[in-house]
Amino acid sequence: MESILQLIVSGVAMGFIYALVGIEYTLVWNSTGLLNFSHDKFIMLSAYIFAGTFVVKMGLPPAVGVIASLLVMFIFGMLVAVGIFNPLRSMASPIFAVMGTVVLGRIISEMVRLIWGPIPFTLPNYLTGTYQLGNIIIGRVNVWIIVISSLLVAALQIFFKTTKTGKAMRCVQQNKKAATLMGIDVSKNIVFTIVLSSLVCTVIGMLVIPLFTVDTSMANMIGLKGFSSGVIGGFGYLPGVIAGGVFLGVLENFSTIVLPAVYKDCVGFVLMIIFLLVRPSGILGHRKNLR
Amino acid sequence: MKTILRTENVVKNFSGLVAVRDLSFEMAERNIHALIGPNGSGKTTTINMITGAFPVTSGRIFYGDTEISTMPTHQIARLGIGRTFQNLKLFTSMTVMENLMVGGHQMMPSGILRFLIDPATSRKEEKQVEEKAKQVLDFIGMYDLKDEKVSSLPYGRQKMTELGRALMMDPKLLFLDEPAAGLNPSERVEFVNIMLKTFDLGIDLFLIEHNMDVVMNICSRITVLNFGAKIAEGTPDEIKNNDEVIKAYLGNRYQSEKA
Amino acid sequence: GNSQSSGTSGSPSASNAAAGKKFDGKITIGVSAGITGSIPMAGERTLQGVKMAVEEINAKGGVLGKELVIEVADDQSNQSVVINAVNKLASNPDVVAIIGPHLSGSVMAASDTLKKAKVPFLSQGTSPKLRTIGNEYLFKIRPCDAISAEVAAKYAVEDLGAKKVGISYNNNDFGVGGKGVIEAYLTKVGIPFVSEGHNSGDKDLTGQIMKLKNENVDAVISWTDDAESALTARQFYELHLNKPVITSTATSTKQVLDLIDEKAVEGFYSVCDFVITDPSAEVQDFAKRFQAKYGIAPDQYAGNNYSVTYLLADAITRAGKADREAIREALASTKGVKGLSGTYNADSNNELIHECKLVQIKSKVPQVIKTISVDVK
Amino acid sequence: MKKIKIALMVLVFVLLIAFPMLDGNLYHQQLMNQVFVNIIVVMGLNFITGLTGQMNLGTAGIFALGAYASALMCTKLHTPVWIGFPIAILVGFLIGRGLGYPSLRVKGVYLSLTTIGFSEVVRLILTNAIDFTGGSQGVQNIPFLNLFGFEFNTPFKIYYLYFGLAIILAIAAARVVSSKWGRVFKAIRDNSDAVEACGIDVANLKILAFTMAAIYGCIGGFLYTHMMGYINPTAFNQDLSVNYLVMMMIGGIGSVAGNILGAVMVTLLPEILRFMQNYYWLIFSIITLIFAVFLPNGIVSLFKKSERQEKHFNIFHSIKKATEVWGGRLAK
Amino acid sequence: MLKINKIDVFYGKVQALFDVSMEINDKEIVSIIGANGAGKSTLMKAIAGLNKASSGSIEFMGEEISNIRAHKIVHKGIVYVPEGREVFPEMSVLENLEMGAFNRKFSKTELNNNIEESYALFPRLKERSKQLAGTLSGGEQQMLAICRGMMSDPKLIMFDEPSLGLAPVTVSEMFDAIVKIHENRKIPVIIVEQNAFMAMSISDRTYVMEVGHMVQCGNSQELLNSPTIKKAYLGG
Ligand SMILES: Nc1ncnc2c1ncn2[C@@H]1O[C@H](COP(=O)(O)OP(=O)(O)OP(=O)(O)O)[C@@H](O)[C@H]1O
Ligand SMILES: Nc1ncnc2c1ncn2[C@@H]1O[C@H](COP(=O)(O)OP(=O)(O)OP(=O)(O)O)[C@@H](O)[C@H]1O
Ligand SMILES: [Mg+2]
Ligand SMILES: [Mg+2]
Repeated sequence: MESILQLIVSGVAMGFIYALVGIEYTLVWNSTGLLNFSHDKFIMLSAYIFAGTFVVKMGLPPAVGVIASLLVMFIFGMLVAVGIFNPLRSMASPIFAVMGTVVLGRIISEMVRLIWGPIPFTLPNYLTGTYQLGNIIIGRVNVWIIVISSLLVAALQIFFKTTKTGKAMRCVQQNKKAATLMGIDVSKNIVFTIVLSSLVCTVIGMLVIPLFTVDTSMANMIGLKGFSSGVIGGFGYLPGVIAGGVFLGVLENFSTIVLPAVYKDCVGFVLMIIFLLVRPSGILGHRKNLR
Repeated sequence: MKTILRTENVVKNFSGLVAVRDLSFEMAERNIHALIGPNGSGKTTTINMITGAFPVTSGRIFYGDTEISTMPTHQIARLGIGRTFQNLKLFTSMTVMENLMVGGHQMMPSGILRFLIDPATSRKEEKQVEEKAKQVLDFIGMYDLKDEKVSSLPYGRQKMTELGRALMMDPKLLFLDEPAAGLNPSERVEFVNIMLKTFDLGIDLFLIEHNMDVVMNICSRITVLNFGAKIAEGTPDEIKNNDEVIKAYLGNRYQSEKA
Repeated sequence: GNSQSSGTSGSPSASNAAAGKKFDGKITIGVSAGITGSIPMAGERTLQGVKMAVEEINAKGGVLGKELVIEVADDQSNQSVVINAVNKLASNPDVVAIIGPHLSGSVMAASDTLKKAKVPFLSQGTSPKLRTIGNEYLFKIRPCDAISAEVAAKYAVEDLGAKKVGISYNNNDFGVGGKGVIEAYLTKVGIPFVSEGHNSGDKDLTGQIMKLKNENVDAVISWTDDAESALTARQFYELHLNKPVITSTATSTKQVLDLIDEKAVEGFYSVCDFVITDPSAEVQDFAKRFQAKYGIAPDQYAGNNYSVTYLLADAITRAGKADREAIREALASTKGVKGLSGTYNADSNNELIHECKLVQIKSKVPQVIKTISVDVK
Repeated sequence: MKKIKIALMVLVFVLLIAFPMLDGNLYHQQLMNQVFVNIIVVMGLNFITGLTGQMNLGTAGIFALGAYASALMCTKLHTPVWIGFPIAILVGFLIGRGLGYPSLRVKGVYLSLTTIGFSEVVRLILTNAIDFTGGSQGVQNIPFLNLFGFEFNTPFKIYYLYFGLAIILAIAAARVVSSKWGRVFKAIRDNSDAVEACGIDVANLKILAFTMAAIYGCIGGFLYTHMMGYINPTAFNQDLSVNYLVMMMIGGIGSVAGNILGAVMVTLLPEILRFMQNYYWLIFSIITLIFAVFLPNGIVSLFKKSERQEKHFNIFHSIKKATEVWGGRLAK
Repeated sequence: MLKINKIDVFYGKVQALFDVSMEINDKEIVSIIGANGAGKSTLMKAIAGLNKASSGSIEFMGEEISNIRAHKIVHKGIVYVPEGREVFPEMSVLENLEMGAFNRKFSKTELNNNIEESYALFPRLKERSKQLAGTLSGGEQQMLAICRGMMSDPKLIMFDEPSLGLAPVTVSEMFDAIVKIHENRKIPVIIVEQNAFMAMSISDRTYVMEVGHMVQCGNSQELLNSPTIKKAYLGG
């Protein structure tokens, strides 16, 4: 019993990380119709900027580092959007956009290796420690993650549903020409989206440091799991992403009871395929046309 | 007179919204039949159900004696039912000729293995279909444009290309969804001529059209829909003077114009 | 060709110019390392170790009066790329021997090519599988897992008195190889065990740990790579798996210890070969010089590859000529050459090191408890 | 113009025949063999992603299954090596059916995510089903290909075999691309509803495209396995799938010549750039990105440029002519 | 109000407009007619900024706009209702209408007034206000596109084939509506139409285009009676 509870708690904790990643790509998807296959690298890059440069090298207090990293990633997002995403999105085939993001990811990881070196590191005493309830243990950082991702989803949901910019982003995804004719600056909107996604990645990158340590492949796995959780939650539907992430996290952990633990990763992918084929509306049953 | 197309109590329900209700009608062979009705009255939906693009919610559809209401689109098409679309659905990355060749794809029966092993046969097939495509292009007056990308053609030519593509399958029955929309009066005359020539080839036509000049002049029978239900059926003269149709669809101005 | 290789060894030539010596030609050794790819750190450290040794050797007059130069090929730690890397090196007739590739999987992939090209190569691969590939050109410079994993298992049973052992392994060539050895030993001595695997890159081991907890094991052997070792230690601690833990080399290296809270690794045992707290004068001296040169502490990639560069130089000297076949023979007859992780003695498997150390982590410092050697067959 | 083209092709062909005799460097030969394998895989991918427009990110999975099928057959069951070839085709056929099915239900990114899932599951199963696949330690001692007692055991011999196969498969692919199949695949990409309305079974064709992709992919895997002699699951990762897409994109989507150029470039460029040492992979990635952004029609478009410009003028003239014709008809 | 001076427009290397000039005065309805491919839409797009004129000038209320990006032109008050509807398929009818007012900072009541006005024009839209626009029938989408264009109280509105796909009764309603809009708001309207008769009946002046050239311009009533126009564009 105790171990089941622990599995649930850890699963939920992990699930929220998946959800955070899912949120990020849902964001990009909802407003550009692109999938950012380099988001794991964005996450990794921001962890390096925050931990490697601001905290370790410059010795800034983490709070200041957070702001500085958000700033740097803001600019980075802007550059990437203007230089790469905007040209790619207007190309004939979506293959270009996908490939462009993947190649961008490779470039980021090579740059990181060359700039910060290949040695993994972490920040001692940064969001470490655990809370204990009876025999059930949860990391302090996990609590942070749960709180922040919930707030983020709520904020983004309000943003998309109620603000003009949010709506404009949805328009841009659905019909760029018509969006222009409504007076929406399509390019600026895409830049804005990528910047926003880059900021969400920064938040993720800074939050997972105590759990993942900082290295060039730190986010590879959550990159893909984020896709799964998005699909399970109903593609493009923000509240669903959290449900999907948590569902995936818990189910993965439960799978270790019946299957060898090495099959844990399979669970996510098999689940993703099943949902795509059988229940594309996701676990919350959000209706959306498949395109 | 033989019936070529018959629907029995066809219903289409889009999660609560009934787009077509209890529609029964018959279309006789060697006929140009029109389906008219206000916007959103379910005309396109009806064609979509007949051609298999949407499944019917209930009811049955017969093509001759064959029930087609449960068949997949491509099988229905193979029975000899061609169509054009209200919003153009062309292969935009291809030339006019290639668009037509896709329309004639079914005329080339050899499978991929046969194709790889026996190039001569497939080359012969291809030649035949190409010949046919040229005839069709000539027929629709677009031979000169055969090597142009369809996406760079004006709207009218694109519509014509769609018609040509449908003709490539040698259909017996052709559905045209608003063929004259977007054409100016003289182009319309040209299109109508081509439609009549098509009819003379032995192809029955079923058309949806909002242009009453076209409908009233070439159709022998008209079915009128309103809110998904049939409200009238008859010859152009009957329809022209049907008060309900005038009220729901034609409007008084049309009446006065004609008067 | 050669012009590139001198580029990589620019500094050695500089230092020998300072020493005012004239070399009579060059001897090229190839290095196949994962500089990019999934474990770039290993590649960088390997290169640092080799370069440092090459500089020192050249400063002392080179080998056979010739200058030692290296030609580096990135193998991305990926089996397909490894083939290109070693092929590139082997197809250069100047390359007389190759250091690397590092991973056992890469060695398997490269083995045939190098065997055909008759190039001796020295790898850090430790998988027992390497014993079965029958390539006389392959030399293994670290203790085979058949040795070190057994040391871990033996220690758990004999010294820690475990009645039931948990095994936590990485599901890759390295972890699975080690796990096989441990399981075989425990079966032999009749001690029950539970094995729980994880995949490289996993970030949460709760499932595995809860199983180990529920099975009430007395000790855990963790056979996994750097990042996963850090994760294992942290989660064992957080989930209160308060049992003695014996790990593979990872937890004895500084870069892994840096990733873990002091409390989480306190008392861990680690089976290793090169360790910077090795009290021997050679190791201490090397560690100091390495730290001075690169500003970081050396790890086993650096230490072992530094050491093996000397071994290779020694073999070339013993062969008397820079010839692939002659060097292979010299390497195969290595006897009693001192290195940083023990004495190199070639056995019939071309394994060169037959001893390992057991260390315990105290306040993040690995303390050597004992050195275990096995007989050279 | 056409004559020059043919002459050029003959020249390249002769050079390729002579290459291993002129250049005895095993590394170069081995690289060329990899190029041939990659060409085959990319030409397959071209059917499904290039022509039909179905985003397939599961090439690594296809490739891996082709590789493992043959490797396991001849190491575990000790079947003759050549059997791997028909087996690869069979496996490809089965995968094509299996992978084609989801493509009937989902499109675009949804499909690419499904194929990613497929490929990851394949990799994880190959890693974890240790008793069957050897797990992460892989399959070793895979024999070389042999035919009628002749063993293809050096890069030199392999070169001619793979070169020949690549040519045969390229001719087949080029024929398919320029035939009614290629045309109808492209039509599906443009508008699958309309294809259905032409009486064509789109489901069948999508599966056909997937099947051909998978067969080419599995043949590639088969050739790879007998060239390497050792395989393990780590190489068959997402990066590999992406690499094949990059090859297709850089060469020119939809064209066999483009596939070939792309495979050549993406396989050889990093090797050529090795002299840049620490920076080579970065430079390579940047070059790829530059190609994607500035040469969206691929390397082939460089050769086609002049043609296309001519065509633009043609369009205008023929439209004008046609309009005149129409006007003339109206006048009478 | 709008003054187009000798513009050329190219698609790639193909020239679609040659030296086209045109003028629209305050409070005027102008119709443009011409065969398929004559370049009517191209001209509209050039005004809306979707195509760029390679030479010549476009002045709106005295300001040169030919080099301003499309979305900025909307902010200047020029609204283009494109051919082919171009609705936002995955947004509801209501949301589509709201997006029509994107470039304006309207209060809730102003917005609602405009929406109500649209609904009054085409009651069908009110019935379907929650339906996703992508699932509307062709004609319904056309109604939506027209109303969406009106949402931002433009200073100049251009309709590209607004009657396309509308039922006859709706066509006359729509033209009535355009006249009404014009009278209520006192804004100039440009209509590109294949239904030349209708367009010319409600417009003050008419321009005629042929193969990229502006060939004729004049009082609509006069042109309506011109035999050549009758022959070529009125099917008479
Ligand atoms: N994107 C494009 N690329 C190339 N040529 C184009 C493009 N769009 C239009 N054209 C060409 O420019 C010319 C003018 O087209 P335009 O769409 O302006 O005509 P139109 O008068 O609006 O006709 P319609 O009545 O069909 O709408 C035509 O010859 C057309 O083929
Ligand atoms: N997928 C769908 N989901 C919901 N409602 C739909 C869907 N498709 C069509 N409808 C609705 O069904 C009704 C009938 O649509 P249909 O397209 O058949 O009209 P139509 O008679 O062709 O009109 P038009 O003349 O405007 O083209 C419309 O009110 C439309 O909004
Ligand atoms: Mg319709
Ligand atoms: Mg137009």
